[in-house]
Amino acid sequence: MTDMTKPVVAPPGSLVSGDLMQLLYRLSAALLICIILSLLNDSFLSLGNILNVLRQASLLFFIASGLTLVVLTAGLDLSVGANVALSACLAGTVIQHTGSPLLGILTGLLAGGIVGLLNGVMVTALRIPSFIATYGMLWVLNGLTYWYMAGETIHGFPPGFRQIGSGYLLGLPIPVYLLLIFLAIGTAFAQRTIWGQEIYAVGANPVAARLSGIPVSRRLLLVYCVSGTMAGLASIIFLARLNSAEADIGESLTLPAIAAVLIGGTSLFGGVGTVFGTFIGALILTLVLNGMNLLSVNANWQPFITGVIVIVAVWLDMTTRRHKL
Amino acid sequence: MRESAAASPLRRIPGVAVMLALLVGIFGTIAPGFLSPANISNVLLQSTILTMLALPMTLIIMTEGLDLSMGAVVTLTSLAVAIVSLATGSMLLGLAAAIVVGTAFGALNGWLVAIAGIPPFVATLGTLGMAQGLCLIVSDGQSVVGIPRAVRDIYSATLAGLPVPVVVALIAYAAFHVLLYHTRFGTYIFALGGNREALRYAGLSPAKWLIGVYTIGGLMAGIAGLLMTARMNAGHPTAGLGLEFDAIAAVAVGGTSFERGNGWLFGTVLGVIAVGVLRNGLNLLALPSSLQVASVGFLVIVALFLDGLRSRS
Amino acid sequence: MSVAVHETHSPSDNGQEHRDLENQGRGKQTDAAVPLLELRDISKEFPGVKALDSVSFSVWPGEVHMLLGENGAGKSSLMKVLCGAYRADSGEFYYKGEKAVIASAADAQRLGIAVIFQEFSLVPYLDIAQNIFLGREPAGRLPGTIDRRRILRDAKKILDSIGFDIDPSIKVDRLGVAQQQMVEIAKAISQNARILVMDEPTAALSDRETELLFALIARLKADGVAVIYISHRLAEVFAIGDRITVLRDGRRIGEVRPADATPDQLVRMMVGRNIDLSYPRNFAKAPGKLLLEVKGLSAASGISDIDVVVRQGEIVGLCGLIGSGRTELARAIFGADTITAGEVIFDGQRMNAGPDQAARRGIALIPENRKSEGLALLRSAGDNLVVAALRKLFPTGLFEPPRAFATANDLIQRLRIATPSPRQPVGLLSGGNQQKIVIGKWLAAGAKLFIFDEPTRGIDVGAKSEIFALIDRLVADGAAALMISSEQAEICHVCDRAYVMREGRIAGELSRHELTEENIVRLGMHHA
Amino acid sequence: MKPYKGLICIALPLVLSVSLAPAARADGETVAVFTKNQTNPFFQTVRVGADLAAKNLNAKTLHYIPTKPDSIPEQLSQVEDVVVKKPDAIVFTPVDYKALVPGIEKINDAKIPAVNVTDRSAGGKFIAFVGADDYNLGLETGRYLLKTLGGKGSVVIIEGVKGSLTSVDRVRGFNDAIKENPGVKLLASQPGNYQRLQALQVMENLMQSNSQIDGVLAANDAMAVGAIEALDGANRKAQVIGINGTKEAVDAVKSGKLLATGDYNGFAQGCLATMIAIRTLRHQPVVSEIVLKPTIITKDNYQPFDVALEARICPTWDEAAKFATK
Repeated sequence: MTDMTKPVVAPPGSLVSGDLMQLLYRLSAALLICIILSLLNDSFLSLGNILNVLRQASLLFFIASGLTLVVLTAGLDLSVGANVALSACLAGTVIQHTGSPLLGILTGLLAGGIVGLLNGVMVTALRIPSFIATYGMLWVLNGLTYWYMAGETIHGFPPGFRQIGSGYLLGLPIPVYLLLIFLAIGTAFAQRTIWGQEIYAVGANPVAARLSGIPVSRRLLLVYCVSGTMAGLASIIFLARLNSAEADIGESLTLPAIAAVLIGGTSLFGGVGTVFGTFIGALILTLVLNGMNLLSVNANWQPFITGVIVIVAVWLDMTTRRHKL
Repeated sequence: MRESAAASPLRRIPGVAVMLALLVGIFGTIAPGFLSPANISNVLLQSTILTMLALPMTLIIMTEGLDLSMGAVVTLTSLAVAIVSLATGSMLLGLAAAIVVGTAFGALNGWLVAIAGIPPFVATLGTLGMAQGLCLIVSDGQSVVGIPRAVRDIYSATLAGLPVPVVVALIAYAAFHVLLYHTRFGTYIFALGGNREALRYAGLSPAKWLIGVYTIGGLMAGIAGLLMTARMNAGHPTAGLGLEFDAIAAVAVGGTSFERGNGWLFGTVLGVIAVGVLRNGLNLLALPSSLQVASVGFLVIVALFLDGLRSRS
Repeated sequence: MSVAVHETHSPSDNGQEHRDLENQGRGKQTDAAVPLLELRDISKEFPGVKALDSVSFSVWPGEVHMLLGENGAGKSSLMKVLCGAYRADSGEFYYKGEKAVIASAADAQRLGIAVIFQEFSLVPYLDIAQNIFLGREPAGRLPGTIDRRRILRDAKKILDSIGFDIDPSIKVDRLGVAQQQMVEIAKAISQNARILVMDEPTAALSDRETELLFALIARLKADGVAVIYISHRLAEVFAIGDRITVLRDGRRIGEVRPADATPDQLVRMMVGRNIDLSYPRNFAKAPGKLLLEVKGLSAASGISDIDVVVRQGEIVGLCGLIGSGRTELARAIFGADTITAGEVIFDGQRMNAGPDQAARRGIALIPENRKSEGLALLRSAGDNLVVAALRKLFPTGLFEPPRAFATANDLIQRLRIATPSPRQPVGLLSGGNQQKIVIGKWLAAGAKLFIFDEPTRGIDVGAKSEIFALIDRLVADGAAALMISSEQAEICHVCDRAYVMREGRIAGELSRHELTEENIVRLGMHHA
Repeated sequence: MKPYKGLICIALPLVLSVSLAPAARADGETVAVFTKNQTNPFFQTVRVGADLAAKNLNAKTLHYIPTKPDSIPEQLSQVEDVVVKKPDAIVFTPVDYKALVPGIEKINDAKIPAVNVTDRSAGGKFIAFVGADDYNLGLETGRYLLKTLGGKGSVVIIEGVKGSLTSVDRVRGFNDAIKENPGVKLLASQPGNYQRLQALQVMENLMQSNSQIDGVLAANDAMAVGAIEALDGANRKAQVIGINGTKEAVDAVKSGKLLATGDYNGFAQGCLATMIAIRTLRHQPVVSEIVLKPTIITKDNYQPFDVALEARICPTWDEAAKFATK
């Protein structure tokens, strides 16, 4: 516990309000960025742009939210991006062949879920560290996707389906509704179900959790499945958004998703973090990119700035959270 | 994680070695020209840059750390070599610049991890972004070419019949072996991962040595940057991206565990070569690239699975 | 002299006081007129807690100074101050009468102070020699390198000097707890420590190993080393202590020589109230129906052909030397280790589906190593208290914080757990309170059979009898307990029956009237 | 592209004759084809073209593609490995036109005849270069868009990967086309890295800061389509052009969503490069450079391009000779 890298924290388990402050810090950080941007560029505060940011954040959030649960168990899923790509391609094919969006959506979710399950099996049954297991999975998935797509593009989906990605309802983009829904579901799952509680417990100390009668392996499987399924969901939004599927859509998604989770204050040591935090993390990342586009900052700076934000965010975490022992 | 005793290197030797032997056996029989001297030197040559990164990565992982920034930093140092040697016409100045840049990033990583107390994954994920950004900014996305011949010759030249990069890699391995198993620093690296408190009680500052470990990582990235530039005879802003994961995979395949400072340096080298052999063999067989992609994943998973079996028995 | 006198003394008088006390007691070794190390009015405060309140304390060459006190009394804080891990807020140190400063581990080392913690400061994948000389490696020819031959030679010398015959090039992760402790001591000796601080050194040792340790301590005394020895086992205090200092709530209560004190007296000083050492236990009630039945059980962990039964209302002891398979049996019954043969029948049903099934059906395991296996130290007391009861409390699967909070609070009251609030991270609580939380977790879950593995390890007398009272209440209410303990006295006091294990098998069963320490030892011993 | 204008019918017999004629000669050569990645549809068209040409000439192809898209070290390794394997000839698209030069020199040292396709390498010896003129593609498609806009209005450019040869030249073409029309205002020029999603989000953001956008010049089709999705999402209209002439783009042109796409014609590039490689081996006359003339695929002429890749037909050598620029 005196190990600097593992601060004593009051975690967000149901009985602790300790992380409420953390969320407030983040919200205010996001607000600060908003204020700065609105001062620098008047078109920033336009309703259109805000919705725009939310919609772009939603894509990141769907992937990151599932990932949050994995990180809560002190694990990691590097395969989410590749998973999105494969799921999207499969779902896309199904929609084009059957013409039924519903079947396509089911395919996407199922494919994502199965990949997640395999990850879970590797981590629990084969006892491979999640970091490595999912890294291997990433290559396997890419291989499958490349082989399946053979450099082609699947494009052109029924308008009804594309509404999911680009449609509006009462002036709000549909992805934003989905974002809010899954934010609510995710938070409820983590904070208000015993499964959620057990996941926190597993993350905080797997051995103690097992000896407290928690089915650790099953919870881990669950967590990886959820992560995979959320990737599947994200793949659907992608399809509807881009109206096409390519083998390379996933590539650029994994690290930002992880960054969102970390900026959101979820600890890599497990047991600490919230889905809502991840949402704010995704929001902050998107805000910055959006701002840079609006201010037409040289795109070369984007990775640099993202990197700095990740470090600063987590560093603030550690300093504000660490007990003075 | 109750795999304490079994995690000892000795019992792990098979994990990766068996695998490598298997691959060599298979390709040796079915892949034309696989065992030809030219091809063998190819594999070794291609493995050098990764080796230069995987060695320090082993030490970093032994301290229960990670360096995700390595790939990006190598790219940056490679650009530094290109730009400086182009401007000054001197290969050595280029190398110096690369080493300065690399070491600086390594020290930054070390500082963030040891002093600021940021988890290694996060800290180096951040510096990964920073290095990548710098690559684009200094090169504006363009390759840097027209580098003095001297730089390029490093890659093509041979020394005592061995390609220079291979010699460099061998020296690096020897150096790391001595460092890890025969110096105080090496001893403290085991302690950093195995029991950090022990260092404190011994009146040593873990932070200081931890920074040292990451700095060495940066230093090696600097040297690898020279090889990279020499190989391409150019600096390119994306050349080395993703190498860090290859390095981590090699270390893991090589049987170094992510817990309690249990590392095996030679296993790492075997791991690197295994990955290299796999890619090379598949190329010789001219199998569909998609299959090659997947096979890398399988290699990693199977190797780790074998070690898992071993550590449980 | 009577303890009452001491309690009225002010620290400074005490300084005066025990000096002459020593002059009678010390005699042989050294004629130093001043203590080797003296602490005057040391205070250390943490947010909310006064860990040390102007504590004065001194140790002379060639004596074993016992440090007694309940958990949270300030023993470990005092130790951390001694070894420089903490910096005292106020107070002074005197080394051989000279004013000294202990601000860092380095300072402590310079003064020849070495601490042997319960959690060892060894590095698993370095060999014994490297561990002994960590940070003081003999330099080799090249700068930064280590002289391998010399480090091994020196290590061997040290190990021999403490009569520990082992190859110094063996990696520490291959050693058992006792051996690791020997290495720890060797390490301390190698720093030619003049003051050796031991924290519960026998906690994990078998009787034979303990004897070895005591022999070693005797040898160190003879060499004029001062030993500060922290223990909860009164027997030890009287066995090897030259002087006893008692702490309570961060204050020094008094100092006595074993000859002048009785166990009850010490206990009274420690807890400030009377505690009946023969833990209360009413055997009146006849055992109820069969609860646990273990038939021909064997497990990969090294136990074989075990037959055990436990009835409602019983406390059944499980004795034997360390490594005789007691913990392994407990884990196997709980489903934590894979069973290779035989069966476990609980409440009429066959158990075969791992810990979660066992917990659901009503078996509770209170593991020996509560920090690493019993609790999530980063999580709050409340979270830890309800974690095992989630399914029972919220059958719908929906988690209700208020209800969890109430449950936690109720348990905290019932078990008199000292924590500011259920929100307090468990890692910040004392050992006794942590143990209570592990037990409380299972009370919430409504367990019917409690398997205790060394329930009183590292727990002070006060908490001990509280816990035994608790166990008694449990079995009185129809539950049952299977209790592993290395303290035969405890077993004999509280158990209805006891099984004695040897080399992974049941060596025999002792009924209430056969249950004596002699019998336990006889059964547990290896026959030559 | 011109030969396709009604040529298919007569092309068929010619192709047959071409494919039969050399059958007499020693054949079955292997051609190693290097492309940049497995994800970009364009390179698939190159590969299909190469395969078809080889089939017609009774030769076979082996494909080498980096497992990490556009990875320089990997392509270098693949070159080294292939040199060991000694194929009869090589058709080569460098991942980076400068950084791969050492690889090409290795090929030269091994005396393996190589044809440079698509991206013109900055060094090394090649029998020939086959590619399209990125600058003119940009210029022509740009002109076409601006003509449609009536030479006025405000436009945005979405660039490809910064520093990549194709992107630089195409964007240069766009800009020159804009310069020709003083009435046209360039609002912004931002990189979408040839990525659909990035282009889409860049477009969304640009629409926030610019209330009126009449035209979008995208450096490839994927980004053009991404931009269209963004416009749809915001219920805004603008004329969009892309480059490459991928299947998807042709469909978009057909359905009127995309104004036009400049045909980069990877298929023909693949065909011709492979033909040149094989003809060299057979000591048949070859040309040292073929730069395909830019063809704009629009609503009026998309039909010949609206066929599955595999169903397309390689131009005959006689036609190919016509494109020879050197």
